[in-house]
Amino acid sequence: MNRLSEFMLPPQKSTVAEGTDALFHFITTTSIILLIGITIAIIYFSWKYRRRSENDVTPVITHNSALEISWSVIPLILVMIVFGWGLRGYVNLTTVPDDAYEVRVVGKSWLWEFHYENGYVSVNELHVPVNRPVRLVMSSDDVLHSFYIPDFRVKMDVLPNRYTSLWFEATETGESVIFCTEYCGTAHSNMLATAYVHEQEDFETWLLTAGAADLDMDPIELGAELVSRNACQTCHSSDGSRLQGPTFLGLFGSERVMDNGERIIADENYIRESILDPNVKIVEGYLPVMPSYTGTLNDRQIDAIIAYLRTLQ
Amino acid sequence: MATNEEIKNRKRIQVRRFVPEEFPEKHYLNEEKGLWAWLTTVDHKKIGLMYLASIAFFFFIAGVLALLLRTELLTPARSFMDADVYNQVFTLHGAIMIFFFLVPSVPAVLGNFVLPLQLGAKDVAFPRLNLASFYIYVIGALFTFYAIASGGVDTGWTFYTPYSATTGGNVMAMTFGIFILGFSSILTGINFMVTIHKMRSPGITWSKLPLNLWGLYATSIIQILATPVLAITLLLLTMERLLGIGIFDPAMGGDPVLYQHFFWFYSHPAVYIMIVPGFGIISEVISSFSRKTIFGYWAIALSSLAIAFIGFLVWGHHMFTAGQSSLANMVFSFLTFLVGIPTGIKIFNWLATMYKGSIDMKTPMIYAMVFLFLFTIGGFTGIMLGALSVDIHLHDTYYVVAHFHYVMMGGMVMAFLAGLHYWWPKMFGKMYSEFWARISAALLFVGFNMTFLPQFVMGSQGMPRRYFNYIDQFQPFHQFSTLGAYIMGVAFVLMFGYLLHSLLKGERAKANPWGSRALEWQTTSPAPLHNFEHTPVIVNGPYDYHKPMSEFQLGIANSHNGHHHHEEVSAKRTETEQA
Amino acid sequence: MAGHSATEEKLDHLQHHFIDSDQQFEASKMGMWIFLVTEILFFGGLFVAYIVYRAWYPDLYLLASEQLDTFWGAVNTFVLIGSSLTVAMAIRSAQLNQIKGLIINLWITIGLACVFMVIKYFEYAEKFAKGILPGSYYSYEGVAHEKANIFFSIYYMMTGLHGVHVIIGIGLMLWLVYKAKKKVFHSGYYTPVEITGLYWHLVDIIWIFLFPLLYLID
Amino acid sequence: MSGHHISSAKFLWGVGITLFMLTILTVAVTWIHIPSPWNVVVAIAIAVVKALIVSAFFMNLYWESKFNVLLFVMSAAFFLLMIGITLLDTLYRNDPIPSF
Repeated sequence: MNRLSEFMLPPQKSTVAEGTDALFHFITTTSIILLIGITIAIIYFSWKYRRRSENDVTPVITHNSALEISWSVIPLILVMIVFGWGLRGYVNLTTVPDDAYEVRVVGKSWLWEFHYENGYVSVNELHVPVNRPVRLVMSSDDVLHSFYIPDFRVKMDVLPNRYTSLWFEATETGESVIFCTEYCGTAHSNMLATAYVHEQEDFETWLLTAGAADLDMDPIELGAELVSRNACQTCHSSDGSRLQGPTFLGLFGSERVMDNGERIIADENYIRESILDPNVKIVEGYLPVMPSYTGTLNDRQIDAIIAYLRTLQ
Repeated sequence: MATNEEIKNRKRIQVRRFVPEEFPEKHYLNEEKGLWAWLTTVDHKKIGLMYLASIAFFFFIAGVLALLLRTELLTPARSFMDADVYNQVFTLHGAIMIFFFLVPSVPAVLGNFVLPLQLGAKDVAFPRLNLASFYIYVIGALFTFYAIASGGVDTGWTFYTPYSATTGGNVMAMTFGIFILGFSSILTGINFMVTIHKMRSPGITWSKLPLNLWGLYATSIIQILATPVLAITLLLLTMERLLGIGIFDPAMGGDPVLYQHFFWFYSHPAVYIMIVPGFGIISEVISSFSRKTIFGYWAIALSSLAIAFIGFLVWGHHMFTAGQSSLANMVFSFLTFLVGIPTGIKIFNWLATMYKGSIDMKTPMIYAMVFLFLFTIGGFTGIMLGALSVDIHLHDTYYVVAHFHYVMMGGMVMAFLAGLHYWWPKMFGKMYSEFWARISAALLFVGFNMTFLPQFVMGSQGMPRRYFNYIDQFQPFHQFSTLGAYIMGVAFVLMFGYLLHSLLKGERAKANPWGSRALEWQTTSPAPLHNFEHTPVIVNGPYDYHKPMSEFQLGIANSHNGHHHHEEVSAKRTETEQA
Repeated sequence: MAGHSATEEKLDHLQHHFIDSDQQFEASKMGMWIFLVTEILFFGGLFVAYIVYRAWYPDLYLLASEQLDTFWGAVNTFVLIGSSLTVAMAIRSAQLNQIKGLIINLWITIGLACVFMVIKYFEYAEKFAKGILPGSYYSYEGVAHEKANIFFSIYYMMTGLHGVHVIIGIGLMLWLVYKAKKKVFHSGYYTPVEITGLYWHLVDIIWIFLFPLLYLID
Repeated sequence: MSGHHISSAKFLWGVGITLFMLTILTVAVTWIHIPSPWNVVVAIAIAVVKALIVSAFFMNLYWESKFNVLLFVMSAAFFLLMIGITLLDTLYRNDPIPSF
């Protein structure tokens, strides 16, 4: 069973995973037993009652009450067990413990933002403490997304005008992949993030130093760091190749043609506006799909990104 | 429901053995000639064949799209198409397969062809409406082609707001095309329902109605009750794009989850529009090739109606993670399990029908067995997805993709192929190569399982659906899956080959090559223009296999095939009509 | 669903695949009833949107319905019920072979339907002038609710779709008048009149619900 | 199987006048301001009565075959199912509120 479990399901890294997997295995096993039964019946009947002559006479068997009742009632009992079991797991999945640590999640096309209580914002990196319930309160800036951590067996859609939430309690430290599972456009499949599970102390240290470390960095270095940390590279290459957005290479200071025909020099103000209010000016040939970074990046960080972009000539 | 008409008729009936002519010179295919006669025909059989050609065309297109998708997924990153192209391709694959192939396939092709034949009627109740529904389908298709040519659609076949309200491309033409298509589906449903109620030959009581017709009847009910809701949903979506009415678009203050309720109120019953007529075919085929009375006639008939009814109450199981209330999740989960029971009953009844039969493993029966196996897997994995806690993990992963392909392709397409091979001799009066048909069925079975079994594993490991790129660990599964898809492609090419050969050079089919007791086999192959030379009178049931064929009775009414009014009133007219 | 083109033969309407007139009539009528089922569910979708939003924002409906004129809504209700009456009279005339009465009643019905549309036009025009436009074009400030646009979207969708049905009804009845003048209908064959009547009554029923739900919120 | 019921002109006028009266009634009850939710209940109840009168006597459902009556009832029932189950979601949503 363990072998099968490893083959079929991702590692169990949250408190709810075991319960969900148990039901998964129950249904799989029962189904396989019944499927084998049905298959054997098909093969056996096909061979045993194969046509011997064109004049075969078959008996008239129109019904059999005992048989019919049993094959209605037994499956009914089985599915009711499955329903109750699934419901119990679901209640567990939706009842958030009171002491849960809260993280705000914002889904944007195509990145995940994680806001912590101290105001720090990480992009595509969720840091959480181990063995402590964590509650994610989620919303979207644009279209529907869905937040999914296979290792934790949790998933919830992220909606534009409402908050939704999910909770989990990680049982071991390490990294787990986060997917977006509600189709959200071009780079839907690149909307990945990683959940980092730390020991409680390590988590606290990380939370204290994560933002502070930036202060010591040189602006260009910080800019490069922010470009990677904020998932800019999902849509903007720095080597000249074309993705969903224009490449960063040679961007600064060049003349840009907008979709309304206007020509603009890409200066500091243009880049700042493109980060904070990205859909005001759209370069010809691209779609207005970039999310706003207002509230994610502060002035110092924007300056650093501009400084970094200047170096990509 | 025996009408006065039937009772009146019965008095005039003289029951005689009725033996159809073999190899008729004149039949519905050659009675009227020329393209124009085909395009303006009101004959249900020809309309069925025109639908067959159309859906084969769309199946080909969407199948090629599927192969493109599978080819792209050979590598984790870009293989040969861009993400935007990929998104458009999977949208079109889904939308074309569902709206242009799966929904119309069994009712509009096989249903149209076989329904009046099984009722002993000369045509459906509203033949011109039937032709109109075909042209409505064509117009809907034209809109779709226009949508593809003018920017494409990348919303997924579900058109979820707000993405569908904001994305580029020509979503409006696409939704409008499907809106139009809905009317075609509704008209077919109305036609079938009225025909089954009002046009049954003398002797066909509700308990002698072939199970295929019970399936089509249940399907018609769903088409009639669900399709208008799709129409209003797509109309609102079109208005959302055109005017920004804001009912579904959160940017205007609306609620995207409400859109999902609207959409799935149609689209969940729609999967029963696709599969329930398949159940009907399987009942016919299994009984025919087992030469045995169907086991549990009423259980099968009523479970179709039960599925049609309960199918309306479970749409929310597509929305367990969508942000609907927990209460709704629980209710929907509970109701979902109830729909599994009538489905299970059918499978056991079919097995019991085979017990002590005289089983002939001809191609249609092979497809029926493939159906039983694959559809059972589809059903069990459906139970998995109905369980709340497990669904949270599996929702929107490849597990769901594999599940509905097992139900839709493993179930409905196999049933369709069973029906196609079963009624092929009646349609064209030709036999196909049994050898190549078996090879093709075997390839299809192997290819299908190779394609979709790995997807169950990928899905339960967490591979989300609609992904252009994926993480490396899934690559071996994807490659295996793609290989399976190619094998299926070969199987379909082979099928096209031997069916074409059958049309051109096939050996002529007898009136009743399978020794079936069903009414449609008691006329010539191919059938005459008005289906039967005389109005048939049903004495035995459609599954009376316990008597040898020589004792199987089928009466004819004394009068001339219902033309008697014309004779009484205007003899001249009758003559011209027969000329 | 009409019969073959008219000639002097009384049974020319009978299509060859039916046994007799009664079977054809019953089939057509059942077909129409099934079609009406689809119409009810088609509008049903809009009613669902209406009810869901009303349950969410009851105060929005109170405030926004003040922009609708109860008087003209009531007049239109009378007009439509009147037209239902005249359609019923038209069917009665056809059943009794009174072709003149049939044509007169159909004309009155068409007239009433046109009155309905004219009143609707003035209601729309008055709202458009105020800036109560559908969807994102909505610009009226007089309703103190942030979701006012959604109420009017629902209003325009419901009444607009109903209006389209009225226009289709007018078209069908003009066609009936044309056919009636060619003496197609008689007491033995009036199926098109009967089923158009059924359609028209359903349009009336939908308005019977729209009127209190949209205009009469106090 | 009825098919051809012919109503008398007097009867049709009677039905029409009843409907006119009910229309006046439904407007009139808004003047007395019944407290919510009863105002909605009364308005819908009158509308349902009117719809039933139209379907029974104008559309001849009263004399019609049972199956056509069943169709009409079914469509209403499925509409009620659709709205009823949708409300199970929309009325009982329990959205979390972020604490910061």
